[in-house]
Amino acid sequence: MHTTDKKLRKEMLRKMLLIRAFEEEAEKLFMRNLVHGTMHLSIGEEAVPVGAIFALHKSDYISSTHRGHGHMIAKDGDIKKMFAEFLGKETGYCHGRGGSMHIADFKLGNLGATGIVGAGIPIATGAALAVKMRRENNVVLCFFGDGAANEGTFYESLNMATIWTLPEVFLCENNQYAMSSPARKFIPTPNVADRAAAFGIPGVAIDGMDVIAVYETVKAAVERARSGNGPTLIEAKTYRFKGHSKSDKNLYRTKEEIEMWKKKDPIMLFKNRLQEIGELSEEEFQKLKEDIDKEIEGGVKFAMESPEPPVDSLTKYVYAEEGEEK
Amino acid sequence: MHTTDKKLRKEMLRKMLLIRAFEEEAEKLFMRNLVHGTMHLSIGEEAVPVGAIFALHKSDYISSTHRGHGHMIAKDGDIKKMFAEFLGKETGYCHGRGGSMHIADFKLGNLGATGIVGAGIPIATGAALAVKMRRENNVVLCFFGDGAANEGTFYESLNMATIWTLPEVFLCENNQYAMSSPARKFIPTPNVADRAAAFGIPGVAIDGMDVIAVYETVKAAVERARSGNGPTLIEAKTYRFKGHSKSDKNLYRTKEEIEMWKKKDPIMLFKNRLQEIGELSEEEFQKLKEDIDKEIEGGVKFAMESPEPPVDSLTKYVYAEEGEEK
Amino acid sequence: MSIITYKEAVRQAIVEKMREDKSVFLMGEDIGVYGGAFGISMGMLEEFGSERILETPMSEASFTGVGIGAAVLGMRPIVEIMFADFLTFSADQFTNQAAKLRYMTGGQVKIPLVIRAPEGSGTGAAAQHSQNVEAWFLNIPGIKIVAPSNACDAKGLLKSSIEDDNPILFLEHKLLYNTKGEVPEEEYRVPIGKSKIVKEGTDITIVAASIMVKRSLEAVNLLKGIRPEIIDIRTIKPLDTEPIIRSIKKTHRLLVVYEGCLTGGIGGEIIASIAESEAFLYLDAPIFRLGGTDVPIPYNRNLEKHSVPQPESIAKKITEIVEEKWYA
Amino acid sequence: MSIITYKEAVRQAIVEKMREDKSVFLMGEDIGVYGGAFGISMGMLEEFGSERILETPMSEASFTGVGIGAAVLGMRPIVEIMFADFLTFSADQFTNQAAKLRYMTGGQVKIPLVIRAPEGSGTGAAAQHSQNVEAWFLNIPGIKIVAPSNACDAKGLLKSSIEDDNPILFLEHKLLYNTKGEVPEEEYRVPIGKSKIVKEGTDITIVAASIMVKRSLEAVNLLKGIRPEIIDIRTIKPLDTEPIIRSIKKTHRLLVVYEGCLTGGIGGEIIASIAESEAFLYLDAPIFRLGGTDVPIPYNRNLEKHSVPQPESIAKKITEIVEEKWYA
Ligand SMILES: Cc1ncc(C[n+]2csc(CCOP(=O)(O)OP(=O)(O)O)c2C)c(N)n1
Ligand SMILES: Cc1ncc(C[n+]2csc(CCOP(=O)(O)OP(=O)(O)O)c2C)c(N)n1
Ligand SMILES: [Mg+2]
Ligand SMILES: [Mg+2]
Repeated sequence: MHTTDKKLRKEMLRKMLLIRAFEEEAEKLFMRNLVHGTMHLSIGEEAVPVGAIFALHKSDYISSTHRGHGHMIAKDGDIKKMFAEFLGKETGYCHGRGGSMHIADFKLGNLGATGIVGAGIPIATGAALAVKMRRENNVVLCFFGDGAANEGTFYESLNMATIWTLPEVFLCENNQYAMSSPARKFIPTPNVADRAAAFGIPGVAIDGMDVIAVYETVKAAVERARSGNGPTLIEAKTYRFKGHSKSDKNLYRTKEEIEMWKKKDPIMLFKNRLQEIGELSEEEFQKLKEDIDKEIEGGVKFAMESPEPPVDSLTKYVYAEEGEEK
Repeated sequence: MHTTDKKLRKEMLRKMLLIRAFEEEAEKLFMRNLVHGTMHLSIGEEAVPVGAIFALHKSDYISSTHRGHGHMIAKDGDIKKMFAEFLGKETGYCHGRGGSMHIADFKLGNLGATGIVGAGIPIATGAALAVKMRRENNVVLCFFGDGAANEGTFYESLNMATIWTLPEVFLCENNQYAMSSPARKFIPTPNVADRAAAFGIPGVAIDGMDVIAVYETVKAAVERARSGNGPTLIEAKTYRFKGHSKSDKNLYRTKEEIEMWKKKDPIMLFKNRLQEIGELSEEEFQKLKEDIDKEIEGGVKFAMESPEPPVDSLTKYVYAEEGEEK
Repeated sequence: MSIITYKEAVRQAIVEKMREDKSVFLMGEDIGVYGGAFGISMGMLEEFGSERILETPMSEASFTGVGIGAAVLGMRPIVEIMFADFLTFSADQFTNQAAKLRYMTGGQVKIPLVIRAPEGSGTGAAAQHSQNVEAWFLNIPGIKIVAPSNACDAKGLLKSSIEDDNPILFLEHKLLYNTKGEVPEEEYRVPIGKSKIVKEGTDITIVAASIMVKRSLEAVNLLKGIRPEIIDIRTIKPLDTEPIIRSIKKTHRLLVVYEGCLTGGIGGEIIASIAESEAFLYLDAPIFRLGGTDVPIPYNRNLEKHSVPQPESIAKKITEIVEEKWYA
Repeated sequence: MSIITYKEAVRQAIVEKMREDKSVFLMGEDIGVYGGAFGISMGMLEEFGSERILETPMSEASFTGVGIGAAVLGMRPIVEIMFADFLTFSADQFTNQAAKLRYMTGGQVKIPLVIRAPEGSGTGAAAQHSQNVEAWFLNIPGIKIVAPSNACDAKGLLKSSIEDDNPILFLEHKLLYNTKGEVPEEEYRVPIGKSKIVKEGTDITIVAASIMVKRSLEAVNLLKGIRPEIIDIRTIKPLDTEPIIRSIKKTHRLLVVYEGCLTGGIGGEIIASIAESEAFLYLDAPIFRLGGTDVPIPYNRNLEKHSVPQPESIAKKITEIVEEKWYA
């Protein structure tokens, strides 16, 4: 707690609320059949992206996942462009080409989300390599899930980041399931973080529902990486309140389990904490939410009123044309 | 030592001598340009296949590597068919289709050698799965190198063998190099065996130049696997006396290093040990070598006199034909 | 005859073969309680248990190899890859191991392995979850590739695939899963490597597979006075060209329709095998192909629809060919 | 002009680009003191150091991705895959990531990545170290595929590839490494996507790439009274068909020669793009292709030789076509 100040804490709360509100609205749009395809919500996991990304410099990079709305918003993504992308509009982050699963903003340092689980890890590692080669002072924060931790690319990348002492932090968002597959069944050790031992680097498992714990742990790892001491593997234990995606019937977990975890809602916990220490009045809180609701409203309106990409632009962006600007 | 009897020890020595003599002859054939393509010699590493495979039942399976001559011979492979395969003859193990890198004898339980490093590990794991599903009492011994230990398939397979408690033993032949790449540079921990910690299974690093140590360690792991307690990762530290393959100029290591390791020649060490305890007279030893030389001679003669596969049989064995026998 | 969905046909083939043959088992991600991403294995866990409905960690590269290893020892694994796009992970095990192990060892082993994967666009899942992969492994000897267009073929071909002693890639189309068709009540098989005339015609031969057979049939209703003959190849590899050659001798024109990207798609192989055959001598028009646009599948619904052949574009192409507006 | 080997040409292109552009670097297995499996990078470590001649662990799947990540941040990595056969490991990163990242993000990023890989048979390395992979990724939009047949093209095309802002698969042929050719002393480039007539002729158009250009040229000396026109496509994707079409209007016959397996090889794509073009109207013979046999490359020297086109078989095929012994 002492590593943060009041202003920062309030901004953390605001971002978590924004992510929550954003995804609740996204779900509504989905239910109204305005969103084509699938969508992966991170409701319940907001403390991880917020705590982690607040521990970065603006110029640092992140690599996201298929469940990446929180990452993009925590990295100051534009929710107008995000909503527009969900609706497949030309004004969306990817001009309607990518959709929910592929939101990226390279200017903000979000190197993007791949829909191929585990495939983003080597790419993040390559970004860290480039940072080191160009003597930049930045760090790459690589998000991935407990399921991704079983893909070969996870270990291979961790090994390369270690032997090359790259400025990278590997952050596993362990929400207990890979789709319907429980981590307790597919990860034989108590923690994903235990896998750090295979490479002799620090591995830390923390409470991913505690935004301050995430912030402090990632901050230490980022400093370690930035000062040239190589990567750290962090596992944030969290939980996905909603189904994996639209097709999920939640047959693989009990209502009790979900309820149990909802008691640890990271936003509720943090709000209470701030109220206990008298940093947040109910009025301030309501005000925060109202402002956010307005922002959401504006974002949806922008998306709704935006044009679709013209059909004759179908093949635009397949290849980088000669001399064209990035 | 006490876990073996005199007869077994003598047979171990004989097999190591046979592997050594076989590969020295193979190299001669290669120098005489009788062998098309490349060849990977395991001279200096004989204690690993012999110690390990002697710890198996005849009905147990092994999966081999591109450096697999020792594995095949230790599993009682027919050196006639091996020499014939090197010369690309119809009488070879693979009817001249595979060559040195792909020698297999499924009847003897050698599930074959893949030239794709690391690719044999999941296949061995699948064999272990089949063994378990069919309630066989067998174990699968999976050989691979220190280089292979950096392929994603290594970790993925170890994880599956662990969560499914498969009857499998993972045996890393760490000969210090993957081609020219030193394990000390590409494996950040002291031992490959340390990677077992990522899956919470036993990991043991041993002296791979000591055939008895290999035998005893593998025997324990095999018993563990056979009794349904799952896999073990064993790392046998050994050394390749010859170059990686024909194209190797040995620029990546010093003469001193090679000489230092040659002082630990597993055959010499074991021979001396048997002589010290008065189990082996110089005469017996010479007799052993003479018999082996005859065997080698016969093998080469057989290979030389064998016919080439007819050109019109080029596409034979691409597909399994209906009703045809395996 | 009973009328069932393509999805149910796939399910029945698996269940019936698993009841009949203890060596058959299904492995893949989330195929247990979840029933698989597309619900194919719904209920199988209850009947067969967690050993024969084997749920795997997210390790496609290796669990494909695990299937191969089990096949080497005589099991008959069915490996489900959740989306065909992820076959990139299976690439080494499928093409360098499964396809070659038998040949490299001089016929010592058989690999009775089936890899099932749902392919295709139209679900708004964007570039990494929508690819048609029929041509991806066409250049690899030692394997077979099957892509059924209807429920009856799906069941009959999947059973034949499970009984085949070679590695087979069995491609199911996501948009066909809920389409219905007539399926015999009694035991039957559809042979691998046999194409089929699904509509007799006189003016042009249309060759297609999977969803494009359905769209080509739909295109017929949009045609004016043109009667195409439509051939469903059903098996991509090995390709059965005889019926195509016979048909061209009658229609004198050929159009190959496929969902995959135009360049390097299955059209090339089909056209080349016809262009070198005696059918060439019967052609009254250049040989045309209508494939997907060379673009990663876009997310936007409208762009996505326009990126692959639709009944309208197929009908338009057929008309242009028959009316000899070849290079208009 | 100076006469150098194909191998030296590749080496020079890399070295000269690395001297000129700090963002260019080479990564791969055993490329340091060992100089790479085929000696391409011999001596580079001394000049550029271990950061720009970056030796990787045996983790092809991921270090291909590392190259992509570095390219995303503006570096220009050259990733060496020791044998083209191992591209199976790079498949996901190359086809699902590198090829699509730009499109999926609406043009936000460029991937200036070159993957270099030696391909081809004739070295006795058997099925897993001898494949011709020119057709493997032909169906993937967003990438380019280059396969030079001589030293001059190798150097000029590799420089163009390193300067290109898209992911490129650069295929070097093992049997060409020691072949010599004339190379300009001065700076030059060979443009990607331009095929070239390497021998003028009148009787038949031969289309080939890489080693098959050399073998086709050798085949000419075995012909009696037949004068083929030989076109080196040089770039497999995008394919430059114009010169082929023009040539056919002159020769009225086409034969495509390629080393990869016949089925699903590059011949299909080339033939399909010709069969739908106006060149079709000028053909006096069916379109033929001579590819490798559909078999994993065998180890035995003699079987191996017979599994892919050789000057003799090429000459024989040419003669059959021109003498109209089409279906003899
Ligand atoms: C290589 C690959 N395999 C399977 C899938 C299908 N899939 C999408 S998300 C997912 C679960 C991922 O689990 P995890 O990494 O824990 O992330 P989470 O969804 O829990 O956030 C699966 C199986 C995929 N997209 N990519
Ligand atoms: C996937 C793959 N990458 C690279 C190679 C080239 N290669 C063959 S053996 C070898 C080194 C393997 O090292 P290790 O596993 O330690 O076995 P060793 O050769 O030392 O016995 C390499 C790089 C290969 N055959 N397969
Ligand atoms: Mg998860
Ligand atoms: Mg080694």
